[in-house]
Amino acid sequence: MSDPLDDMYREVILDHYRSPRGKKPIKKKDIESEGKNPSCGDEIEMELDMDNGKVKDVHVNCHGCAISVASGSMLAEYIKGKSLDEVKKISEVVKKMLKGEVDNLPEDLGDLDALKGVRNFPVRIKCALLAWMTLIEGVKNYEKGKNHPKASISTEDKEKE
Amino acid sequence: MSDPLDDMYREVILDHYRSPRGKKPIKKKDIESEGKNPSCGDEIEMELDMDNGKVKDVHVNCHGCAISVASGSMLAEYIKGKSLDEVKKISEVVKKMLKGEVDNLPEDLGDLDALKGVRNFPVRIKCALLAWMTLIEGVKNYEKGKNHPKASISTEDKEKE
Amino acid sequence: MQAKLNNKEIIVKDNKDVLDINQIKADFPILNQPINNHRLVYLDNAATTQKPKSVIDAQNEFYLTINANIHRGLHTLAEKATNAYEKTREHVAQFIGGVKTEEIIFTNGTTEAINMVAYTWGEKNINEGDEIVITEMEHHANLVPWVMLAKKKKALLKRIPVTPSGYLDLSNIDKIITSKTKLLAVTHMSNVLGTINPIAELAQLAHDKGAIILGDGAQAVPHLPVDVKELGVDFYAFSAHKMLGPTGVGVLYGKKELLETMPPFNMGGEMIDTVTFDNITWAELPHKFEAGTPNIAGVVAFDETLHYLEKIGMENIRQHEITLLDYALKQLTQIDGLEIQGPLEVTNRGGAISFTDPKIHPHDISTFLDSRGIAIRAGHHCAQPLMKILQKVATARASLYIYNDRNDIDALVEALKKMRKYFGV
Amino acid sequence: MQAKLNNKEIIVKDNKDVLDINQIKADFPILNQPINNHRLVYLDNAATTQKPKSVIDAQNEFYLTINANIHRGLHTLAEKATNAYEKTREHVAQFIGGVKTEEIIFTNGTTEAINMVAYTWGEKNINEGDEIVITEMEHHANLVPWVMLAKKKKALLKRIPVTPSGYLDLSNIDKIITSKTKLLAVTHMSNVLGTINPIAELAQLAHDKGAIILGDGAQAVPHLPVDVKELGVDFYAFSAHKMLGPTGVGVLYGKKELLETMPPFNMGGEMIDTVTFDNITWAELPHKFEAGTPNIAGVVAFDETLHYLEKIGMENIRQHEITLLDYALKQLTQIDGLEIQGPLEVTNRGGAISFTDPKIHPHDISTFLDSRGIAIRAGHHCAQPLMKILQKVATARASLYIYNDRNDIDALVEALKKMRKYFGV
Ligand SMILES: Cc1ncc(COP(=O)(O)O)c(C=O)c1O
Ligand SMILES: Cc1ncc(COP(=O)(O)O)c(C=O)c1O
Repeated sequence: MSDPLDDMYREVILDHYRSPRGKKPIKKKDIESEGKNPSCGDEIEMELDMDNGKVKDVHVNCHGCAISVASGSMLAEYIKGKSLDEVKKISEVVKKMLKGEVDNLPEDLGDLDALKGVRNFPVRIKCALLAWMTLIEGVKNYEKGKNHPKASISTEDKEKE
Repeated sequence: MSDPLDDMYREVILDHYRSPRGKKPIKKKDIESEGKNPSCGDEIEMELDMDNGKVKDVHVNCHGCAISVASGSMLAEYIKGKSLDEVKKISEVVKKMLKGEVDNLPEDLGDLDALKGVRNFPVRIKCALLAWMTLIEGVKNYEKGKNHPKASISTEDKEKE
Repeated sequence: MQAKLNNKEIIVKDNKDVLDINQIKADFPILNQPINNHRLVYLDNAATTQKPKSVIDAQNEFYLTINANIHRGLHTLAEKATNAYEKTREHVAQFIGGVKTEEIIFTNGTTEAINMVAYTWGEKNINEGDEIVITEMEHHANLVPWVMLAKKKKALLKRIPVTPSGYLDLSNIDKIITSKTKLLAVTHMSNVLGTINPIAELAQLAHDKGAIILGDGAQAVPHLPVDVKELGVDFYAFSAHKMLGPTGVGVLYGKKELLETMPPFNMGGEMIDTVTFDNITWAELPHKFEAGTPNIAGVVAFDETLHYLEKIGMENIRQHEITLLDYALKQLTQIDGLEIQGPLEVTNRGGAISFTDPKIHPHDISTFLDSRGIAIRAGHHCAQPLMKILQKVATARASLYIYNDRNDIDALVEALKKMRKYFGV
Repeated sequence: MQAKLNNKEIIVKDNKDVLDINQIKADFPILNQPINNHRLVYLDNAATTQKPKSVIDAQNEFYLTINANIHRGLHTLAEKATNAYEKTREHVAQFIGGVKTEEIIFTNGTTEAINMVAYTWGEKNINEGDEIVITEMEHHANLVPWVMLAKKKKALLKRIPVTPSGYLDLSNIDKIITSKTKLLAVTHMSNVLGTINPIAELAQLAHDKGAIILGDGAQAVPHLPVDVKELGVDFYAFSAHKMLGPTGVGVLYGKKELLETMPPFNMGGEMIDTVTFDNITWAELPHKFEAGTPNIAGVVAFDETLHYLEKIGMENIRQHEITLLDYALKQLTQIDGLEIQGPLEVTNRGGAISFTDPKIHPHDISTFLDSRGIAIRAGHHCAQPLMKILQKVATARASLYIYNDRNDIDALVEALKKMRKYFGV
């Protein structure tokens, strides 16, 4: 347990990586967003089916490393059924945790807690962030109104970070 | 006598510097040449009155440091009365000596011998060379025929050096 | 022992060094060597400065412990090297007044920094009929790029003249900076005259006409506390090697709004986002302007340079130089035949002192002084147009820094006094 | 103990190191440290190399004894510094085959060197309808400048394809290099695939059509004996930091006839002859292309770098890498699931080995290896178009140099063997 590597690649992370959730395409796409991590080549596509202010279904398609895939998979699992406010709140919490701005997740958030280990690998934080930033951008776009094009984000965009 | 400075600024050099020879303008200008040392700002103008293959009179006007002025003054004194072949020969000899390619002047050349001390100050060699390169360029130009414009040279011209 | 200073108040102290020069000299091993059998008196600081042991050690330390290429690596050394490099960027941003880190671009010197602006902002924004304003006291680095850009774009190059006492002549400034002016490029401190120019005032004048202003800080940042926000400059350039730092490191500060609209300069790795054979998108600031592998070790050592300067304090450095300059000018002006170029009021100038002797060429002055161990510079100091205005082919220049003291000035003065006799003029 | 080699004969030695690696390792103090509780195994040499103590010391020595600005100074330190700087130029000219010293221009790296050619030769010589030929395996440094120049000038950018086994596909070269071609820009050795390209042959093809050729030698000069005259290149660029030298130093070799016709790049001090406000004449080669204060300390230390390489011998270095590469490839190809990119014939390639695992992302490979002390690089290696052609988002890359030995390869292989198990794929 002294190997920080095991702290990042926890079993739950590797499990999400090996069998990512949210793989199934969805029909109704109220929120569409894509993200990339140009220095790594990680790419993610994300679609949300909204119903009555809640996330009815999520589709996440991520090409990237174990961390970015696992992070996207956990996201898909977690936000299903949550209200838009809850989604926004958790996204900010995860972002803050990954950037080391808060120490612990406020409540028991299940698998998401496992992302903490990434903080010891600063260059990999971007990978874990990618899915959450893509989600935030998609929600922002959605809130601006229906006619916005698909949201998109790059982890090297300082302003959007 | 252990100060190499005194070896460069010999009394004879300082004497030429204080009262440069060849200051008097001449009328007949068969050879005209100008030279400059851009990094130092040294500038020289030189005119030769040729008579029957020999240098009848010389005018040298040099703005620059003690070394370049003294070198131009010695040149003026030395070449007066010499044939073009002698002039060319001595120019090459002085050039070689200053560049350290020959150790001593071949014959007794009077004041010119004093230029040897400059070799211990590599950055000042250009100053001593200026007059001689200007002379060589003027002679070259003269030998190409009458209709050439005034010769000119810069000590930073690698090709002409 | 460092004197406490009233903030920004300028005091000429008559009999006391502001800094503990012996302690400072001990930090610079190079000064402790004989040159031509004399103690080295290094007075060529406007050309480049010496480096304290701690800066040399910081560069070593980088190579001996964390050397790796930056930004793209995921391994331990690459991460450490990247952090060290970016730490310097944050430090520089603080050092010049607390600007955004992405407004700091590392170059290999002032010259490259200014050329970068000419090739990017200038290429894009200067059009036929526009006007670029410079001054008569610019270094070639802040002159040649603008002469050439003006030529290429058929823009007009105008210049602010220099008064006989070495100041910018602002009496006709309304005719010089006009609504056609797009850029004012001006040195913060002259490397020949020492003059400190009123950058904040000039920035206001430029902005009033809708122009931007670039400050050449090569001689200012090493010697004065500089706050680019207070100055109000849009671009500002300086070199590490003139402020105790390594060679091959420079800084371009640029306002984010401007940098964002500019095309990139050099192209290659690190400065792109995506690349195909047909289309390229650029990386975010500051990376857009830093193509290829930079001088990593140099930038990392520059961090220690800033620490060193901060430890002494830029206010103290300025105070020390004023005091020493006052001492020097008082004596130099007494020497028979010596002419001083530039302002004589120490509070308006830095420690670059140009002088000439009508009977002795600056090269002979320099060679003579060198034989006494005194390093000064002689020549046109990369300011040929200014030389013409001063009606000199060249000047001799002694320039001060933190490790110089009264003994150094005394050595210079004593040698100069003997010089005319030596040359017999 | 250095083996004698038959000139240029290539021998794969099975059981014996060509170089005395223990002795060499001792010259690199950085290698003697633990990383994540393991011995550091540095295999990121294509990104940057480590520096021997003698090179670090040479840079110190400069700062501690002769630091001064160059070219314009008449004092003792300035003269020594200038001589040391110019000595490196002569050394570089010898090192790459005995060219003229004025054909060697110091830059801050390969990237700047290539951009210099684009901004000067390219700006002047590329016109609408002209063709620029590159290859599909170029580093962004030898790609982005040409993509942008072609766009700006409405020239056509054509490319030589890469075969599935990692070689340039020259089968249609007659259609690619034509009488419209003005420039062929090609890497001597690929930083991703390791492929060594037939530069001499390509130079011939280019010259036959009246085009010139620029060789990107960033990966070749550190690893092969290079003679630019034998290669027949018109321009050739490389970086000191990839060949045991300091960061912030690069070289552009250019044929004198070409350099002479080119306008300057950056403008400022040192590169001018005379300057007025209206008119400027340029200094002679090589100074025309070296504006401002260069990385003096870096260039001076680069001289010692070349001495170090020469002492070992470039032929021996090549032989050592072939032998080690052969050892590495034999084992890496045995590892379950691992795919090697690039040629497998060791005599046609250098020591940059890219590999992928279909189930494990290169970043995870790199992080995993780093936890075992092994530094490799993962990513697009500044060759995004090549990644697309290889149909990879990224690769992992281990790259060799003189201080690597079989222990290093064994450590890599052993870790890779454990990797799939670790990730449970
Ligand atoms: C083939 C090739 N060309 C050019 C470069 C750029 O070199 P530098 O970053 O030193 O400018 C590199 C370095 O990664 C390279 O491998
Ligand atoms: C006022 C001024 N500007 C620009 C420069 C050029 O600086 P660098 O040679 O470091 O590029 C200098 C250095 O001499 C200078 O004094």
